[in-house]
Parts: sequence; C-alpha cells; structure tokens
Amino acid sequence: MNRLEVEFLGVKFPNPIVTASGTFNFGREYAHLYPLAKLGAITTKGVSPRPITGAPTPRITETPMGMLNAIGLENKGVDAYVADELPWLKEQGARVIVNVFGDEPAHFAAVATKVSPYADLIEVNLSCPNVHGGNLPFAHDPQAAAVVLRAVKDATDRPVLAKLSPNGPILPVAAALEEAGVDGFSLINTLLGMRMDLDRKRPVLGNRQGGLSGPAIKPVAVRLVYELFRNTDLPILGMGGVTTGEDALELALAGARLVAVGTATFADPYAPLRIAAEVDRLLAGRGETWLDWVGAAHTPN
Amino acid sequence: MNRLEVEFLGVKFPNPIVTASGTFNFGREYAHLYPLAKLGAITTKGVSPRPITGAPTPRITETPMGMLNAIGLENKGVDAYVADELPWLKEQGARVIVNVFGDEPAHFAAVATKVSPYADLIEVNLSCPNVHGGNLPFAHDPQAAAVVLRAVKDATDRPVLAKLSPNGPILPVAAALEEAGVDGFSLINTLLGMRMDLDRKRPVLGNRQGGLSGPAIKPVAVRLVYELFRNTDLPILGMGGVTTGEDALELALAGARLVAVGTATFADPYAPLRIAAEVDRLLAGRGETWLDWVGAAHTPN
Amino acid sequence: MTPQSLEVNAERPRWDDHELLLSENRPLGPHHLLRFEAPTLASRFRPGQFLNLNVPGHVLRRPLAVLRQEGDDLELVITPFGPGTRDLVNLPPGTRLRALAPLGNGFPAPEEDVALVSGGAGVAALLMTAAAALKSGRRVHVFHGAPGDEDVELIKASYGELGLEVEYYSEDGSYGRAGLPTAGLERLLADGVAVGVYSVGPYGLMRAAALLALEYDRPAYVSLDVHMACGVGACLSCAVLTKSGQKHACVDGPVFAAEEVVW
Amino acid sequence: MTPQSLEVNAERPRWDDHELLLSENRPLGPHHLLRFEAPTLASRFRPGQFLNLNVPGHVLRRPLAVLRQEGDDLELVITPFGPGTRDLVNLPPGTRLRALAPLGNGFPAPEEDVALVSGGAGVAALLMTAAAALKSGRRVHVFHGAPGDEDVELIKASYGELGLEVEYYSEDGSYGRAGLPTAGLERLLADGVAVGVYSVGPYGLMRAAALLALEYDRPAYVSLDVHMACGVGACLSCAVLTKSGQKHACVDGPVFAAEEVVW
Ligand SMILES: Cc1cc2nc3c(=O)[nH]c(=O)nc-3n(C[C@H](O)[C@H](O)[C@H](O)COP(=O)(O)OP(=O)(O)OC[C@H]3O[C@@H](n4cnc5c(N)ncnc54)[C@H](O)[C@@H]3O)c2cc1C
Ligand SMILES: Cc1cc2nc3c(=O)[nH]c(=O)nc-3n(C[C@H](O)[C@H](O)[C@H](O)COP(=O)(O)OP(=O)(O)OC[C@H]3O[C@@H](n4cnc5c(N)ncnc54)[C@H](O)[C@@H]3O)c2cc1C
Ligand SMILES: Cc1cc2nc3c(=O)[nH]c(=O)nc-3n(C[C@H](O)[C@H](O)[C@H](O)COP(=O)(O)O)c2cc1C
Ligand SMILES: Cc1cc2nc3c(=O)[nH]c(=O)nc-3n(C[C@H](O)[C@H](O)[C@H](O)COP(=O)(O)O)c2cc1C
Ligand code: FES
Ligand code: FES
Repeated sequence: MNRLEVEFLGVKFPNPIVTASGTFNFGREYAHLYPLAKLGAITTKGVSPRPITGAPTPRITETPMGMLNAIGLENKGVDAYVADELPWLKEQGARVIVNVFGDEPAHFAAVATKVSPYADLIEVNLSCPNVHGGNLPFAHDPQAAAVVLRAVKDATDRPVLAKLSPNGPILPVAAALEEAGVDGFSLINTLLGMRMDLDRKRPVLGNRQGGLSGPAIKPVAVRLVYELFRNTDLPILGMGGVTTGEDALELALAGARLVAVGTATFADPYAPLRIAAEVDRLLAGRGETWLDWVGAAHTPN
Repeated sequence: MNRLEVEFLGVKFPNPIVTASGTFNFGREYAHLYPLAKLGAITTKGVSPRPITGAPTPRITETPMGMLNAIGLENKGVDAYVADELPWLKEQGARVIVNVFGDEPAHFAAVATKVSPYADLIEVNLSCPNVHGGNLPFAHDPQAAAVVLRAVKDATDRPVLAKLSPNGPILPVAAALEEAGVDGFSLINTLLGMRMDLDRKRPVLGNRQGGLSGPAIKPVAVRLVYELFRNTDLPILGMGGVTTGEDALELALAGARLVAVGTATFADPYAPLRIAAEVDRLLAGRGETWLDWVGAAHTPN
Repeated sequence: MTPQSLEVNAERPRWDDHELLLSENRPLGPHHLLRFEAPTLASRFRPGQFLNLNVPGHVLRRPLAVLRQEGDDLELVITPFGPGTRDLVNLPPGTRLRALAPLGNGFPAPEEDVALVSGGAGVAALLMTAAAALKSGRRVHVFHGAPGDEDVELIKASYGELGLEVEYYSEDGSYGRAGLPTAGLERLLADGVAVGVYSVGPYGLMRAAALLALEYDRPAYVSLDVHMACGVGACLSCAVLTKSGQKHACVDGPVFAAEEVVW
Repeated sequence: MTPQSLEVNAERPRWDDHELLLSENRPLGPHHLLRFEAPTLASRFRPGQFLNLNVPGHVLRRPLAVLRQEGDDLELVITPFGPGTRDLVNLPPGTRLRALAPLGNGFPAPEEDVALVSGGAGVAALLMTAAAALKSGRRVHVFHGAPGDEDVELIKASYGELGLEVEYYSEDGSYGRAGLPTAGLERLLADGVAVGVYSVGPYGLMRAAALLALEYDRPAYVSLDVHMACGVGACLSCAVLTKSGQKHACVDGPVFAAEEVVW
C-alpha cells in the first residue's frame, strides 16, 4: 500500500512532497544525488518571458531560523528553459510544476503557453510587482490578480495554481481568483523582511529588503493554509519552513494536499525525500494515509 | 557621558530599552531582581475598561525561534490597576508606558483618562478586534483607527503612541493616525500564526491561532520600522524579536528611537538591562551614542 | 485575576536566575535522569516546587519538577516529548544551563499518612513529599501507573531509593497489576485508611485520583501541568479555573487542592 | 545566465553530502583551526575548492575553503564573524557536522613561479596551491597582510609548515613591514619576476593585487567571497558580474581570472 500517493487536480503524485520554486532551479544540480522522479514533483525556478539578470549582491542572508533572499527573479527567460531544461526534466520522469511570472497579464500567458507541453501544473507567481499598477504586487490587488489568472487560463490546458503572498490579506485575492477560474492555490510565498549590517550601517541585502523563508515562518504558513482551507474547496499546495515530516503533517492538518520544501533543501539536498520518508514512517506507525490528514484539523473531533 | 540617554516625546529615558506590553505585567514580578527605575521604561500589560478572563489554555506554545501566544487580553480592568499597581509602579521611580485598549473608541478614551496620572506615555493597542466593525482589528481599518486615536488624544494630556500590527499594510493606517494627531508609533505587534498538535490533530492553542513573537519575526520588524521611518517624522518605538544589543542596534538603524524587549524577557528576566549594557559596550567601542544610530541606515553614506 | 503579587504572599521564596552544570545524564527507560551541580540553589526547593530551565536554541524555558536535592546536587526526570525536551535529554555532561528557581507553591506538608498516585515523570514532583512524609514518621502508600513496563527503572531510581514499595499498574498487564493505579487508591480508601492523597501525572489520572479522594472525603492535592512561558506570574499564560476564580499555575500553583479545581 | 550545468562541465567532481567528525579545534590568534576526520572526502579537494558546512541551529550552511587535506584529515581556518562562524569556532571536538563537498572550480595548477597575496583566513584557500607549486619545483613568494600582528600564528601554522618565508605586512606597523602586502607584490613585479599571481583576502586586497598583475601583464586569479545559500548552483544567490556575463561563484567560481572580473 502506498500511504503517500495523492492525486491533485488530476495529476498523480507518488508522494505529496515537492520542491519549492526558486530553491531547486530546474533540478539538474541535484540529479546526480537521486532520480528526480522519486520526488513528489519539482517546482521550477520562476520563468519570465525574457532573461532577467536579477538583484545586486548580497542576495541572501541568514536570520534566526530563517533566511532572507532578494534574488531579483534572475532567470534565463522562457525560451532558454524550453530549449535546454524542461525537455530534459520531463525525460527524467519527474512531475513538473512550472512557476511563471511576468510584468503584465499577456506576459504571464505567453510563458504559460510555451511551458505547457512540459508542465503537469502551472504555478502563477503573483508576488512580482505589477508595473502598470503602481508596482503593487498582483498578489495584493484582487482585480489585477484575476486578470492575470484569466489570461493564463486561456493560454494553457494545464491546471493552474495561483501562488499567494502573506504580505497582505489573502482571502479577498483568493476569492477573486476563484471567480476567475483558478484551479488551486499555493502558499505561502516569502514574508518581506530586512537585516541590517552593523559595520556598514546599511541593510545587508543589495536590494535592501528580501523575502523571509524557513522554519521562522512556518507558524504563519500553517495559519494561512488553515484560513484559506476554510474558505475554499479548491486544493492547496502548502509551504513555508517545512524541514521535517512533522512540519509537513502540520500543513496537511491545516489543509495542504501537497507540501513544498524550499529553504530546507539548501542545508540538506536530500530534504524532500527525507521528509517524505519521515511522513511515511509517522503514518505507518498509526496505520493511516496522507489523505487521512489533509484538512483533518477542521473536521469535528 | 551617558551614551544611551534619549528623549522621546518630551520624556527623558536613561536608556532606550523598554519592556514590551504583556511580557512584564506591571513589573512587580521582577522588582526583587533589580530596581525597575534602571529600565528605560516599563510598558504595562494591556489595560481595558473592565476585567477580561482571557482565552482557553494552552495559551502559549513554542515555534522555531519564536513563540505563539493567545492570552486573550486577560487583565484585571483599569480600576484594579489604578488602585493596586500603577501608583506602586510610579513609586519605584520607573518611567511608565501604559498600554490601553477597548472595544470601542469611548472605552479606549475612558481607560486613557484613568491611567494618565501614572503614565509617561500612552500606547494604544490597535490590534484588538473592532466589535462594531465586523471584528476587523482597528489596526487594519485606517478610519476606525483614526477615530480611536482622536478619542484617546481628547482624553489625555500625555503623548500618545499608536501600536501597529504587521498583519496588514501599515502605511495607510499610519497616515490616517498622523492626520488624527498621533504623537508617535510603536511596532510591531505579533504576526498571526498557528501550530498543530499532531497527537490531537488540532491547533495547539486553545484559541487556535495566536500571535508570533521572538527572534523569528525580527526581520519583519526591521523592515516595517524602516518603511515607516521613511514615511513619517514622528518618533518610533520599535520591537520584535530583540534579544541582544546587536538586535537593538538593527532596529535603531532602521529608525527606532526606543526599542522594546518582550519575548526575550521570558527566557532571561534580566534581558532588558543586559541588552542596554550590550548596546552601551558596542557604542563605547566606536565612540558613538545611541542617537548616532537612530535612522542611520537612511542617511547617505 | 492576575497572580497574587509577591507582596501578598510573603513566605514565597524569592526566585532568581541560577546557573546549573549538568554532571550526569542517564536514561531510565524512556525517561532521562539529569543531575546538576547547582550550588546557589542548595536546599532551596520545597516538595512540589519547580524550576524553569533554558534549552539552548529555544526561545522559551521549560518548567520541570525537582526530583531530589542533596547539597549542591539537584536531579530532574525528563520525558522527551516535543522539540525542547528532546534536545534536553541529548545534552552532554558539562553543559551549563540556567534556571529560574525556585518556582511555585509546592505541596503542603503531610499531616497524616499519605497515598501517592503517579504516572510517568509525575514521580519527580512527588518524591520530595514522600521523603518528607517518611521523615516525619508517616506511612507512604505508592500507586504508580504506566502503559506498560517502561517505568520500572524510574520507580527503582526514585521511590526505590527511599525503600518504598510501589504498587505498579500497567494498562497492558505487562508488569505489576493490570489496570490503573486509581484501583489501588480506591481499595485503600474503601478500606477506610486515613491518608492525604497526592497525585501527579496525566490529567485524567490526577482527575480520577482527586475525585476518588473527594468521594471518600480525604484531602487531596494535584500538580497541574499547564503550558508556561515566564514561570513567574508575568505573562498570564498558565491560567487555571478554580472555584475561587481564575488562578495562575506558576505562582498560585502548580499545586492545587482537589476541591479547589474545576475538574 | 544560470550556472553551467554539470553535463556541460563534466570534469567537475560530483559533490555529495558528507559527514565530518570534529577532532580538534584550536585558536590561532583571532582565527580557529578546525581539524576533522572526513574519510569519505579523502583526497577529493583540488586547491581553492570549498565545502558548505552545516552549523547546528542555523538554517544555512557556511562556505569555507579547505586549508589542508591529508588522508582522512581535513583542516579549515575559520574567522568568527557573524552568528554562524561564532558558533562554529565554539564547537567541542566530537561534534559531527555535515558538508556538501567538494564544491567550486578551484585554482588552475601553476605553470610558472607564483606570488601569493593573502589577507586573514584567505590563507586557507591558497595553501594547497602553495604546496602544489612547491611540489612541482616552482618558487613561491608569499605576501600576507593584516591590520596588526594578529595573523602571526596563522602564518606559522600554514605557510610556515611548508617551510615558506612570508613577507608580512601590518597596517599599523606592529609586525613585519608597515603597509599593505601589495607593496611586496608590486616590488616583485617591477623587478620583472615572472610569476602567476594568486590572491585571496578582503575584496580591496584582491582587487589591488589583480589590477597590479594586469598592469604588469601577469596572469592572476582570485577567489571571490560571495554570500551563498545552496553552494551548488541552484539558488542563484552568488551572482558575479564578469566580462562574459553574469556567473555564479559557487559553480563557475569561486576562482576567477583577474581579467574576467568586472572590478
Ligand atoms: C510545574 C510543571 C512541572 C513539570 N515537571 C516535569 C517533569 O518533572 N518532567 C517532565 O518530563 N515534564 C515535566 N513537565 C512537563 C514539561 O514542562 C513539558 O513536557 C515540556 O515543557 C514540553 O516541552 P517540549 O519542548 O518537549 O514540547 P513543546 O510542545 O514543543 O513545548 C512548547 C512549549 O509548550 C510548553 N509545554 C508543552 N507541553 C507542556 C506541558 N505538558 N506542560 C507545560 N508546558 C508545556 C513548553 O514549556 C514550551 O514552552 C512539567 C510541567 C509543569 C508545568
Ligand atoms: C568560497 C568561500 C570560501 C570561504 N572560505 C573561508 C575560510 O576559509 N575561512 C573563513 O573564515 N571564511 C571563509 N569564507 C567566508 C565565510 O563563508 C563567511 O565569513 C561566513 O559565511 C559568515 O557567516 P556568519 O554566520 O559568521 O555571518 P552572517 O553574516 O550571519 O552569515 C549570514 C549568511 O550570509 C553568508 N555570508 C556572510 N558573510 C559572508 C561572506 N563573507 N562570504 C560568504 N557568505 C557570507 C553566510 O554564509 C550566511 O549564509 C569563505 C566564503 C566563500 C564564499
Ligand atoms: C532563494 C529563493 C528563491 C525563490 N524564488 C522563487 C521564485 O522564483 N518564485 C516563487 O514563486 N517563489 C520563490 N521563492 C519562494 C519559495 O518558493 C517558497 O514559497 C518560500 O521560500 C517558502 O518556503 P520555504 O520556507 O520552505 O523556503 C524563493 C525562495 C527562496 C528561498
Ligand atoms: C505573552 C505576550 C503577551 C502580549 N500582550 C500584549 C498586550 O497586552 N498588548 C500589546 O499591545 N502587545 C502585547 N504583546 C505583544 C508585545 O508587546 C510585542 O509587540 C511583541 O511580542 C513583539 O516583541 P517581542 O518579539 O520582543 O516579544 C504580547 C506579547 C506576548 C508574547
Ligand atoms: S504567568 Fe504563569 S507562566 Fe507566565
Ligand atoms: S547558486 Fe551559488 S550559492 Fe546557490
């Protein structure tokens, strides 16, 4: 019996633990350690219409049980990934969630169309700034987010997840996206944060502020997944600070059907597989399956 | 020379490190360890018009480098504190910041009037739910927050700080408060979070969700103080995860003129004094004063 | 209500932050016995009091009962449960920790013979009461319960050292008598033996022991296990509902009279 | 550009996650020399490569050069800087850590005599190059700089063990010559000595050494110190602007030819 198997928007995942966007690139760096097909899925680095150089360094710094990153969305652009990386990744037998973004709705759509042949799911990163909307991120503007979502839905036949940001209220955005036809949600993206360099009396990061990830934000992730689950019937890919099997089960209880592991992979490249094995062991000890846990904190005792 | 001395809204503080509301009660529990007058100031537990029993237990739980609390605003009510605690506290020679809240503007005002004789500053906790405004906290409704603030300003001759919440955008609220005549800001209150109990398949806390505090949230605090400082000329009392003198200096660089220490006091009751001493040592090594650091990350290099 | 202030309860010993040096850490079945050198705390603990111990890498301290104190030595029994206690039982001797201590009210001194009803590490909170009762010539009846035989070593290293005989109950019948230790207590009370009842263990066990004692009109005391942050009355996290209003376990407890608790 | 994939750069040794046992930890002035048993990494490092070492209680690993490797033993020099390196230099022998290794491209083998220009723990990244150069019969000129005399022990425990003479420069004149080590390099180059220049230390030092080498038309290599998260090319945090576009220090570096870097 496979306790971990889970279906999500019509796609079968051998286990619910996937990599988080931006923390596993396109998988090539880790492919010599284990077959990528053993992962629940790989979420790719965010892909934009054209190459982006990214932010000035330092791009990362550590904080108590967390890290800040300001990579600045560096990527080679969709054409390079469609040429070099995505076909290779599908050949590995991996399930692939392609993370896409742009600076206006048509750009999101163009990327989605090009990556669709290689994508099991499309994840739309709404945390990027809306250049025509006063640079407020799409994620905090329900109407702008809905327009992006509709454009992406029209551009692909793959199920589309909207990735929500914890830096503003999520429920109004989620409602607008649901109305616009989104298939599911992923959350949380990073919390905005900052660290100061006492020697230079300046922010450490080249970009001044960055996104906080890692165990420090896990309680925020559990809460937001829990709140979203009470307000939607669509499936949820949860993430934020997951480092152990117990963390993954916390997110499952809150309502996550799939769980992504990001920051933990930097300290332990085997983390996604280790966490899946830990979950399997915890479930085996109770004779339960993953699906017995998804959203279970909401059911009457 | 006293490197740490700082004036804040007309009040002189021997050092900039104060206790955070709700983490030091009214000081009595710690008064046998050191004279309370040695602290920069004491911020009291939140005071409401009538006694509040608080939330069901468990009321606290730990998270990675943080903790969640859902005390539920337990307090004896303003009359008991004015009778038993505040006169005693002033007798100790301590500077006192009284944290006040209510469920409507007139209640905030009534508390402010009663505590004013014992308060050097009044701190208005806007994170409590607005019972007549759909339970959205005042902190996330600029107009409701402004009404509270005006009521409190009319009810006291003491300088009034508005305590901001990181669970929604702060700049619109800060602008409305400034318009309403607030004298300064304090931030951040806790981030909403949740932890699951895997045995019970339920949230750990009796109240399900709670407020995240401690080192985990420090990067969020530094960022929000930094952003607020760029948008206001009013003085800022910064807090969030401060555990060392270096942490206090990070908040100073971002723009905090006073710094509160909360969660750190649970693990080390001497924390506020230790942190002030650490700051003093770091400043002494550079021949600088606290005021050289306040907002220094914003000045051209 | 906020906790009674120190002024009001003058006989409560003043706590401070003390340094402890871990000198020994040995497993007792699933539990661990940690021995510390704590010279500044010598003879400071009354039976049933506790300390709030820091754990490196953790934001909060952990409340723990004191099993035994002899001169500078102080012993704790810790059952690994969550991240903090798991880290504590893995610390190597030589580690320096800090503890807020002594904390809490402790058990009242026994005025007659006593019956102890314990489960798991609850033994730690009861052993000093057992020793005090023996010293003042009282008889001590001990009923201990566990899921199986896992507490045998713990019993030997605690009650055993005092020469006490323990009526051991295992739920699965693998050691001692099958069933719950309240069965032993009930027999004793039904026999009309006049004892004060002291119980520390899982909530259900303490509740059952307390209700039995009340039924037989015997005085009973329990030590309530409430999540704590500060341990000293400042954070109001450890609320306990009693018949005389809301109290706080760290300063008004952790010991409560059975008839005071709203069960 | 994203880092070159492993496929493209086949001669890069495949890294994995290895266990290291700390066997010795001794101060060298303000620095610490940490010696590990790392049998699974025996002979795996080329000069200038690094590892990404975990620090208990920290979310990210820390990139560190390998000072020396002999059989199963591996040595690092660590200068306490922020929270992570401060914790590392306080670890007791017996601690087990994990490291992603071997990482990075390393220095090219010297094709002529070499001049080493180092500052602080930069010595660690250069020592294996010094040993290789000596072994292949090259002459090795060493210029080391520090604010004062604090690096004397470090120099002895590194270059000293190879029998190398070090021209030591202190900014405050308290030891060796007063001034910067680039003064020594400039003298050497001005004398027309044909050396390859290798520099590791603070950015300003590497930049000065690199610009001098370019001015005298000598090949030069530096190891750039960029904040890293993954260490293996996945997170894109370690961007370096070069004349042939953006590279990533963990896989395309940390060693770069002086003329490639946009200084
Ligand atoms: C007065 C008192 C005496 C105690 N004596 C002992 C003893 O002698 N031996 C022993 O093994 N245990 C004892 N406990 C229980 C012990 O404090 C908890 O098992 C421990 O705090 C759990 O921490 P954790 O990190 O393992 O779990 P976590 O759940 O990760 O702890 C998170 C937070 O919740 C608090 N918490 C969690 N469970 C409890 C609990 N059951 N009681 C109180 N706080 C809790 C912790 O203190 C911590 O702040 C005592 C508790 C109290 C209140
Ligand atoms: C290839 C390479 C080799 C190195 N070799 C050595 C060596 O042999 N000895 C030595 O003492 N130091 C070396 N360093 C520098 C060392 O990695 C940093 O001093 C260390 O990471 C700082 O961590 P921290 O916790 O003390 O500081 P923090 O500022 O708290 O670190 C926070 C984060 O920023 C990163 N970071 C901070 N400063 C640096 C830096 N200067 N370089 C890279 N990342 C940084 C850390 O890795 C960590 O992820 C090397 C760096 C690189 C890139
Ligand atoms: C270095 C880094 C780069 C990231 N890049 C992206 C990205 O390109 N697109 C995106 O949607 N999220 C990105 N994220 C966010 C993660 O996918 C994830 O939402 C977040 O880190 C929380 O999970 P974690 O705590 O497990 O890392 C990035 C995170 C990190 C740490
Ligand atoms: C147990 C606890 C109780 C608190 N009670 C209050 C309160 O009554 N009023 C208030 O404004 N803030 C309250 N806070 C928030 C703190 O004052 C502070 O804003 C927050 O904890 C961040 O600081 P820290 O990380 O240093 O604890 C409380 C925090 C904790 C941990
Ligand atoms: S008031 Fe009891 S633990 Fe803080
Ligand atoms: S890509 Fe270089 S450190 Fe991650």
